[in-house]
Amino acid sequence: MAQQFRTSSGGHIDRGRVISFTFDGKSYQGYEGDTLASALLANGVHLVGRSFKYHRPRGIQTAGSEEPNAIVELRSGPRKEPNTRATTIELFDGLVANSQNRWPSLDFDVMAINNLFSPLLSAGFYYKTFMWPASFWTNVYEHVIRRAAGLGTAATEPDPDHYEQCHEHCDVLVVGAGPAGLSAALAAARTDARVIIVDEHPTLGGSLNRDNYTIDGKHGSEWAAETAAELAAMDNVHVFSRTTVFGYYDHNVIGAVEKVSDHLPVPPAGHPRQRMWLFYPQRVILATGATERPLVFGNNDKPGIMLASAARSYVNAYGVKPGKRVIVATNNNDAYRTAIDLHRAGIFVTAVVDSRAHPDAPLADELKKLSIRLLTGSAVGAAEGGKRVKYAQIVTTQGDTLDPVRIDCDLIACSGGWNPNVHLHSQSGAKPVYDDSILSFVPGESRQAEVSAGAANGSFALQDCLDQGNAAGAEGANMAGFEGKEVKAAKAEDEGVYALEALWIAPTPYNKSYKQFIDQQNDVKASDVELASQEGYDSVELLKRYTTQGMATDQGKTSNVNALAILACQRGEPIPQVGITTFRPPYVPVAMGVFAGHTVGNDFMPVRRTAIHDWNEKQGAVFIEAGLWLRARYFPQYPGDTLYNCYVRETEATRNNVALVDVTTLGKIDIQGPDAPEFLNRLYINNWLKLPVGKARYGIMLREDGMVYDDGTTSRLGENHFFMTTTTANAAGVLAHMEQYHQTEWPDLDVVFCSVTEQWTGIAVAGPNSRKLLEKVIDIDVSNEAFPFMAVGECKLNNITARLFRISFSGELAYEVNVPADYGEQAWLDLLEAGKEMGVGVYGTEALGTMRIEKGHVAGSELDGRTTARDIGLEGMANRAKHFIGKHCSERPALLGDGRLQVVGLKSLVPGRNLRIGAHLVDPDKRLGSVSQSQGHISATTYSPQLDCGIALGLLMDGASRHGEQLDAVFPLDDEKLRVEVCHPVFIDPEGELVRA
Amino acid sequence: MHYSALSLVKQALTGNRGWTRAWRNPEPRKQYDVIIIGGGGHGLATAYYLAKLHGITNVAVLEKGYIGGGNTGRNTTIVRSNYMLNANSQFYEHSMKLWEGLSQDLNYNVMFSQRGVLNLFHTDAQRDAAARRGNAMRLNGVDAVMHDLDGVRKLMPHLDFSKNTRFPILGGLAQPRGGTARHDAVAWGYARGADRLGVDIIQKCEVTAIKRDGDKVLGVETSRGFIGAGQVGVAVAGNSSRLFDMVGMKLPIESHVLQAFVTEGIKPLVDTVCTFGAGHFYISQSDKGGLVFGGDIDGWNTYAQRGNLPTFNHVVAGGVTMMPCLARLRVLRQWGGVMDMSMDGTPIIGKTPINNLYLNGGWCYGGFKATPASGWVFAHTIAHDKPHKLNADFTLERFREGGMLDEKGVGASPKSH
Amino acid sequence: MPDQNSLPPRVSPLLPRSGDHIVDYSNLRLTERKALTAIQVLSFKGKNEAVAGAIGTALGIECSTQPGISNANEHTQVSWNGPNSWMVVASDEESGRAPGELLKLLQDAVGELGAVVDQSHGRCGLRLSGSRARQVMAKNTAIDLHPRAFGPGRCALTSVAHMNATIVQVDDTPTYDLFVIRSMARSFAHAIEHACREFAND
Amino acid sequence: MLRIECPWCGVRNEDEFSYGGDATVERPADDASQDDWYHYAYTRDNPAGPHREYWHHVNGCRAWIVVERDTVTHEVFSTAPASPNLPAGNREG
Repeated sequence: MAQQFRTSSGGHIDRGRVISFTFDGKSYQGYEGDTLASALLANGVHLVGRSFKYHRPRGIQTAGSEEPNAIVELRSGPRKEPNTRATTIELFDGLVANSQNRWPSLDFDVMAINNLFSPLLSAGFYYKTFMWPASFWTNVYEHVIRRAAGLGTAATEPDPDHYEQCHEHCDVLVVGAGPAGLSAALAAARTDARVIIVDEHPTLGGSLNRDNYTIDGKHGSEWAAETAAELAAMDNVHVFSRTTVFGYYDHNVIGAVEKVSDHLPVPPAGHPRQRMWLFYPQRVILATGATERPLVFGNNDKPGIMLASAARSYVNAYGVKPGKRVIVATNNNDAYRTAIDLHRAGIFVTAVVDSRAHPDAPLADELKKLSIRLLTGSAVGAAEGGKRVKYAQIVTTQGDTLDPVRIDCDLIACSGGWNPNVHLHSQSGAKPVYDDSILSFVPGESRQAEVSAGAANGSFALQDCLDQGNAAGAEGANMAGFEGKEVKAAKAEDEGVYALEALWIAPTPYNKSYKQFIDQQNDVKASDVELASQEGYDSVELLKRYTTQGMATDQGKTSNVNALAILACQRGEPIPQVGITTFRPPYVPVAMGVFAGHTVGNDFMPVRRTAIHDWNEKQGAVFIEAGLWLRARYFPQYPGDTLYNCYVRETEATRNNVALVDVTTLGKIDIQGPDAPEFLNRLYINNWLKLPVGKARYGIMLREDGMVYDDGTTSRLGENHFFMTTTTANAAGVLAHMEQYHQTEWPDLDVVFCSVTEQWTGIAVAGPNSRKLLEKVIDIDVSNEAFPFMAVGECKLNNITARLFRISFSGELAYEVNVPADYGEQAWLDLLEAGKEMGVGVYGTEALGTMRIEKGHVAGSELDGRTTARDIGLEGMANRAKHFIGKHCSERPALLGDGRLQVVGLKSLVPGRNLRIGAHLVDPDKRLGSVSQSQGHISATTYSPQLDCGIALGLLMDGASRHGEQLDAVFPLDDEKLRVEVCHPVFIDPEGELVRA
Repeated sequence: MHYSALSLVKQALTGNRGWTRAWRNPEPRKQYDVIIIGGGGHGLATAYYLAKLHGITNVAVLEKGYIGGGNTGRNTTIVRSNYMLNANSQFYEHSMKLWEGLSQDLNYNVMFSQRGVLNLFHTDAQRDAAARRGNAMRLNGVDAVMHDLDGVRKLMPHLDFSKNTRFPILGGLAQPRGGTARHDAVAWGYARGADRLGVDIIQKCEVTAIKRDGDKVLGVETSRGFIGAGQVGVAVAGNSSRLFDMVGMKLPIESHVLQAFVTEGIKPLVDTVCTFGAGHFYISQSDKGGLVFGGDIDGWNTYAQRGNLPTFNHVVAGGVTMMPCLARLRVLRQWGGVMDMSMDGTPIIGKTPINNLYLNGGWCYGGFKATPASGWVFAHTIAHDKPHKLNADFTLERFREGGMLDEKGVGASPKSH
Repeated sequence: MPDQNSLPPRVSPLLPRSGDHIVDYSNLRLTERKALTAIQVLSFKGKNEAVAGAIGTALGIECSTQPGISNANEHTQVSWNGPNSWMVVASDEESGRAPGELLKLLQDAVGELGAVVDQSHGRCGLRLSGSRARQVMAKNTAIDLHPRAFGPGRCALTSVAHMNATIVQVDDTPTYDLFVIRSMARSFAHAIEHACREFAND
Repeated sequence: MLRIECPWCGVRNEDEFSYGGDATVERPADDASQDDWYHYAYTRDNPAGPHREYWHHVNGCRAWIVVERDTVTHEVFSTAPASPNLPAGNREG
C-alpha cells in the first residue's frame, strides 16, 4: 500500500498533489511539499545509504541541511548531482534518485566486509602502511584507496543549465526566517529601512513549521505565514526563500545561493538553475537557529535512529510517521516535545530515556498522563538490529552497566542538546565562546556589523527568540539611520525550559566495546578520537586532520561539538581549552556553477574586434588571439593553402609591391599639456624634448627594475600634443603605468592623457609601391621630400579626416593611416580599390612577424620582462644624463656583467629546415638527450623568402659578441637538433635605406 | 615505534592501545646548537636533515601553534619540477628525487602520488613558451612531454575540447613524474623522523623577540621563556617579514593570500594534476575523493588566512570553462594561506647580514613541492655556514646585484608572480 | 572620386544587430544609440572649474564638477567622467549639428584650459529601458541603482558585465544609457541581452 | 570582498580596483645611492596591521588613491587621492 506511514491529517503538504518518483529504480509516491526524505519515510524506506569507510547501512538522521547519512545521487545524465541530501531535495514529478557507495546493491553491499576489519582501519592507518615496495603505492595501493574513497559519481557531460550572479544592497539583512528572523525583519521593515530576509526553505517559518507553538493565539506556522505575507507586501522588503547564505565575507558582504529551479524537473526557458546573490547590507541579523546534536552510544548509526527534532519535523511538517514503536532518548527537556507530538500522532512511544536523574516535574507528569514510560538516570547504551534498529539496550548513567534493560523499537529519537548555528558569525571574523549553561558555543564579540538573535544566540525559549529578533531588527534599522516607534514583539504561549545535563558518551552494556559514532559520514568513532589523542594528534586541528572528523560533506554540523567534548574528556581539560575549529565558507556545499556564473565557455572573456574584423572574416582569414583581440593571422586564397605559403605570399606581395595590414590593436594614447614633453622624457629612456612637431620617434620605456617594459613610436602633433602607440599586449598596462607615475610621483607635471585606441582604425600600407597607392587617395603630398621617413601629418583619405604616419615595422617604404573607427572598413576598402590595378595585397600577423624578424625588430617574445636595453642592443638610445624610469636599477652589476642573454640573429645551416621557437642553443655536437647547459633559446622564427633560408631571433648568452659562431638549436621534446649560425639580428637592409626611400 | 603492516595487525588485535606518540612533547631546554623557527614542513625537514645528514641533533623546532598548521596544511599539495630557469629547475628536481623515496626514508606514508602534472596551452604564444620551458626541463634532466589534443584527451577526457569556447585547448605540457602528496603527512612524517633522531619539537611556543649581541644572535625570547641558540634558522614563510622585523631588517617580500578549495568527495574523475592556461585554475583529486583546486593570489597585502569572493569566482569560472561537468559539483570548503611573495617569484634560502641567522622564505606558492629540498639545502647551509650549490643563486643579495630569478618576467611586482 | 564633402556612412560595431531593437519585450528594451558624437574633455592643472564653466556656457547645459552627475538637454548629455574629465555625448541626428561641429565648439570653448579629444568612434552607446531594467542591471553591476541611491541625472563609471562601462540614468522607467568601448560592443550587447531573457515571457 | 571608497566615486567592490602596493616607499632623487634605489624597488615593511597602500580605480574614474587598511582585519581606516593636484571629489552624501 502506498505511503502507509502517512498520518491521517496535518503537515504542510498538499495531499491533493500526488507526485511520483523513483529511488534505486523502484517507484514511489509522495505529495507536493515533501522532501525526498519525508517521501521515502512515508513509504517506510529507512535504509538509504552506506557509510564511507565501513559501508554500514545508514538511514535518515535529520530533516535538514545538516544531514550526514541520507545522501543520494539525484537526477541522471548531464544533470546528475552526487552527494545530494535527501532531506533538502524538494520532491518533483519524475524525480530519480539512487543510493551511493554500495555494490552490488544497497541491500547487499560486499564492501560491508570492511566492518569486520575496522580495527585495522583505525584513524590514520594509511600513514602507517602501503609503503612496501615503494612502487606499489602509486601503482597498486593508491588505485584501490581512490576507488574506495569518494561517495557518488559525477556527471561527465557538460552541465546543460545556466547560472548567474546578482547584486543587491540593503539597510538590514536578516538571515533565517524562523521566529527570531521574522520578527527582526518585521521590526526593521516598519521603519521603512530597505530589508532583505533570506531563508533556505521554500516556506518561511523555520522551527514554527516543525513545532506546535502558539503565537498571538494562532498556531506558530499560521503566524509565520501571515508575517511572511505581510513582509512580502511591503515594497521596502525583499523576501528570498529557497536561498541559503553560504558566506560572510569582509566588509559585510554576504554571499547567498538561490535555488531558482531545483524544485522543477528542468529550469524554465531563460531562467538559471541557481543564482548567486551578493548582498551589501549596512547591518546583518543572524537568526540562523540551532542544530540538534545526536547522542553518542553503541551502534548509534543504525537506520531508524534520528534526531528528536527530526522525528517531530516528519510528523508535524510532513505528516509522516518515522516509526511505529519509538524510544525517545535525551539529556534535556526539548525532546519531550517529540514524545508528546509523536504520541498525539498515534505513534506508540514505548519509553522516554532521560540521562538526567531528576527530569523536569511538569513534563514527567505530562508523560504520566499520556502513560508514556519514563526511565530517568538512564541512557541508550547500544542499539541493535541489522538494516533497521530492532531494540535498544538501556543502561543507567550512574552505577554498573551489567544488567541493561532491553526495549524493542523501530525508531530511536535522540537529543544530545542543541548547538547554535554560529557558522556565519565565525566566518565574519568573530570568535564564538563556550557557554556552560547550554554546553555549546554561542556568538562572541562581533567583528563586523552583525548581531545574532534567538536560537543562533543560544536562546532557545520562543518568547526570547521573538523578543531578541524584534529588538535586533529595530536596532539594526536604527543603526542604519532609520527611526521607528517601538513595537512589542508577538506573544508566545510557551514555558519551555531547556534544562540540559551533559551526556557526551553513554556507558556501554556489559562494558563491551561498541562502535560509537561521532562523525557518521566519515565513520569517525569515539575510539578514533581517543587513538588520535594517544598518538599526540591532540590539538583540535590535528585531531580533525588525523581522524577526518568534520571533513565530510556535512561539514561536521552534527559532530563537531561532540568530538571536541570527547577530546576534552581525553585530555582532562575543559572544552574551551581544547578550542573550536574556525568555520569556513560555504555554510552548505554550493555548486561550482554558482561561483562561475555567466562568464563561462564562450563568455569566459569578452572578444575585441577591429572595424575590419567582418571583412577579414568574409575573406576567410584565419584569426589569432592577441590578448582579447582577434587578429587576422593569414589569408588563405586557394584550396590547400597553408600557413606557410600564405605568409610567404603575403610577405612577397609586401616586399615586391604593396600590401595592407590591420594594426588597430596597437595601444594609442593621446597626451596633452605644457609638461607633456618632460613627462615623456622621464617615461622613455631616450630624448623627447626636442622632437619637432610633425615628427614621430621610436621610444623604449623600462620598468623601475631596469627591464624593458614596452616600445613604440610616439608622434608630436602639436607643441603640447603627443600621440603615443604601445604594443598590443601592454596597451592597458602602459596607460596605468603613466597614470601611476603622474598621480603618485610627479603630480606637478601639467599633463593629461587618455586612451584613444578605440577611436582609431590603424592601417599600415607597406611596400615599394605604397607611396604610389597613397597618392591616389590621400589629399597631401606624400613624396619623400614633403613627407620623409618619420613624418606625421593630418590628411583626408577620400573625405575621411585621417592621420598619416611615415613609419615602418616591415622595413619597407611604408605608411600608417589612422581613421575614425566607424570609417575603418570604408578606408580599408578605398585603399584596396585604389591599389587594385597595381595588385595590392593584404597580410596578417604571420607575415608581419616574418618581416619584423628579417628586420630584427624586437617584440614581445624578446621583450619577455627579463631583458634590458643593453640585452636587446638598444642601450645606445638611452640618455643617462637625464632621469628616466628604471635608470638606476638597470645599472646593477649583474645586469652589466657577462652571461646575460642578448638578442642575436640565427640562420639555419640546414637547407630547407626552419628553426623552431622554444628550441635551446647548446654547444655543437652534444649528444641529443644528454644533460647540457642551455646557452639561450630561440624566441621567434620564420622562413625568409628574401634570404631563402630559415632565420630566427634568439636570446644567447653574451650573444652580441658571438656573431659567426655555430651552435646547435636543440628541441629535446621532439628529439630534434639543427645546426645554426649566430649573426646580427638585422637580416636585411641594415642601413635602413628602404624605409627612407 | 616502527610502522609496518605487521604493527598494524598487532595493534588491531590489541585494541590499538599500544600506539605511542608520533613525537614527544618536551619542555624547551635552556640552550640548543640550532633553533629552527617554524614547525611547518620546511622547518621540520630542516631539523630532520640537520640530524640525519649533518649529525647536528641538539636542535629545537619552535612552532607558535601546532605543527603543519600553516601553509603546509593549507596548500593544494602539488609536486612538480617543471621550471624554465636553470636554478629553479635543478633545485625543484632535487626535491622531486627526495619525494620519490620520502615515505620509506621517513617510515611514514606521505602518499606521494606521481599521477602527472599537465599544463594546458590555448594560444601559439603559450605553446611557444611551453616548448621553451619543456626543452629547458629536458636539458636539465627533468622529464617533460608535449601533448597534442589527443594526448591531452587521454589524460583528461572530460575537458571542453570543442572550438565553441573562448580559448580552445591546443595542447599541453606534461611532467609525468609530477603529482600530489598528503600535505599533513609530510609535516607529521618529518616531525616523527626528527623526533626519533633527538630533535625537540616544541608546539605552542611563539617567538616574540630575537636576542642579539651586535651582528650575532644569542637566542630567542618566546612565550615559553628565553631559549639560547648557536644558530637560528627562520622558516616561517608567510610571516618572514614579521620575524625579520625583530632584527630591524626589511625583506624583498610581501605577504599575500592564496586561496584553496575542495569539493565534496566523488569517485575518481580527475586522474592527473591539470592547469588551465586561459585563466587561473588548477585541479587535482585527493585520495579522499575531493577535487582540490586553486588559482591566483588575491593580489594585495594580507595576513588573514581566509578566503574571498572575487578571486574565487574568477577561478571557478576558469574551471567550469575548462571542464564544464564541474558546474554541478559542490564546493565544500574555501580557505586561504598566507604566502611570502618575493619580488621575483623565487624563494630566498641562505645567509643574512646577521652572522648566525639564516632565512628560508619567499616561497610564493612553490613551497609545498619544495619541502624536502628546502630542508635539505637549508640544513646544509646552516651546517656549513654557506649555501649548497643548489641554493647558491637563491641569495638575499641577488636583488641588490641584479641577479633576479624571474620565471614570469613581471619584475618587482609580488602580486603578478 | 566621391563628391568632395560627402562622408561615408558610419558603420556600427554592433552590425548585424545594429538598428533594430536587440531586446524587445513588453517590459524591457535594449537598443543601440547609433552614430553618437562623444567628446572627452580633460582639464589641465587648476583649470577644472574654468573648463566646466566653458563647457556649460558653450552648450547651455550645466557641467558639474561633482562626481557622478550628468546633465542633459533633449539631445546632448554632459557626464562627469573622472576627477578632471567629462564626456559630452550627443546624437547629431537629434541635435542637427554637422559632423565635427560639436568637437569644434568644445575646442573653441576650452582652448588652452584643457584637452578636447574625439571619442565618437571609440564608444558604443546602448539604451536599456523598461520596468525590469534595474533587475537586468543587478545581474551585471555591483553598484546600487535603487531609487534611494541613484536616479535620473546620475552617472557612474564602473564595471558592467565585467567590462568597463559608463551608466547614465535617463528617466524613472527606468531607462539607462550604457557606454562601452567599441571593440567589446558585441560581447557587451550579448551579455545584457542574455541577462534579459528571464523576463521574455512575463 | 573588499569595499573601497573611491574619494570620487564612492564605495566600490575591490574588483574595480587594481593594487599598487606600499604607498610609504619614497622614490629616491636621481642622484641617490644605488642602495636607496634597491630599497625603493625591492624591500617593503610588509606589516601585519595598518598599511598605507596604493589602489588604482582602473575600472572606474582611473584615479590612483591611497588607502589605509589593516592587513589582518582588512578594516579600511581612510582613503584619499594620491595626487594633490586632482580636483577633489566633493561628492554629495
